[in-house]
Amino acid sequence: MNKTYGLHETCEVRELAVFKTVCMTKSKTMQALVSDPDLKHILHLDAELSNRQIQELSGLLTDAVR
Amino acid sequence: MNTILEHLTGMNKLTDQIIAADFLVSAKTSIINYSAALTECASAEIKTVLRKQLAEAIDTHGQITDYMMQKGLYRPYFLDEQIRLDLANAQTALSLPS
Amino acid sequence: MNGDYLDPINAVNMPDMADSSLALEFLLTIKSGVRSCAYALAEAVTPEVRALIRNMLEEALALHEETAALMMNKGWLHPYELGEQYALDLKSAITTVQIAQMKLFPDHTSRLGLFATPDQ
Amino acid sequence: MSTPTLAPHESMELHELLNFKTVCLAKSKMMQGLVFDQELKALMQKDVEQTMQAIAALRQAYERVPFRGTEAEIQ
Repeated sequence: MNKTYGLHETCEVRELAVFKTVCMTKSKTMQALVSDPDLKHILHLDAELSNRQIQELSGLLTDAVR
Repeated sequence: MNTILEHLTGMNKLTDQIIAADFLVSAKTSIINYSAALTECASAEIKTVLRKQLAEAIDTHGQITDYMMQKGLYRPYFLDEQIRLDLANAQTALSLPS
Repeated sequence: MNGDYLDPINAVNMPDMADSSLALEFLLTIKSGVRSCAYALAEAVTPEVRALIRNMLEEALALHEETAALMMNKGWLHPYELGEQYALDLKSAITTVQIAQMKLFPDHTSRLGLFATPDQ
Repeated sequence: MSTPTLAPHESMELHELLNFKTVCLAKSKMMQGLVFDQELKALMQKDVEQTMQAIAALRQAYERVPFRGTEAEIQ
């Protein structure tokens, strides 16, 4: 652990990354199960958004453990 | 999901609704999680990322609530109807073979 | 610290200690405000209510940032040096316990009857 | 406006927020008299002003909650 970020914020970011990962996995799998096209679209958008968000969070976490 | 299996389990009507409800719950939790995390952050860099993602989470929440209200899956203005809907869903879930 | 609350020795560093605990109180209140806003926003469906609470949440986060920055500047908050932070926490907890053990108020604090009660 | 009244749950949350803001306002106003640090006092004053605005906005939203008291109770 280096001193880039505080321990408290690193813990919070990790917590968010775990939560987001679960959400994205759900959005991705659920896409295959829904029949309504509108809902499918919302889930698809969320999966893409979460994809980017997780990359951002991972970036922060990589800095934190470097 | 396999259509035969869906009909067999009575899940066909439920899946979309359950998935949408699950998504709504996640969207609500998302807002709360991001806000709580933001109050623990001091670094500007982390804050910028989280602020942006919080705004996105709020937008996603708006999107799914609007969708569910439009489809009649979420009736926040009519609490008794909402409760009846929830009870019916709970019954269906209970009757699923485990 | 001795038990006599009128002893001037106890006034040494008093303003800074009072300010740091009041600032901490302020910060904790803002944090709980952020959480309340987040819970309310999760349940908001009417567009105007959503906009109103979102705005309040943004304001609370901005105020939190400013207060935390002020506290870090004054040395009342050390998020990056946990050792210092924990030492500070202990120090203020011990001081507060000492204050709590003093007798600060008269036994009888009901001031009923001392207020002007017109029209009676 | 499509719906004149607000939903029950959001109305409950508004009630929580209004009470919270009211207590905060009283606290921030009182604490200003106790602090020595002028910057901290300025922040608290800012909070007082923002909170008063928030309370005004919340009172406006209260006009539309589904379970309003009678006019006499509000006076």
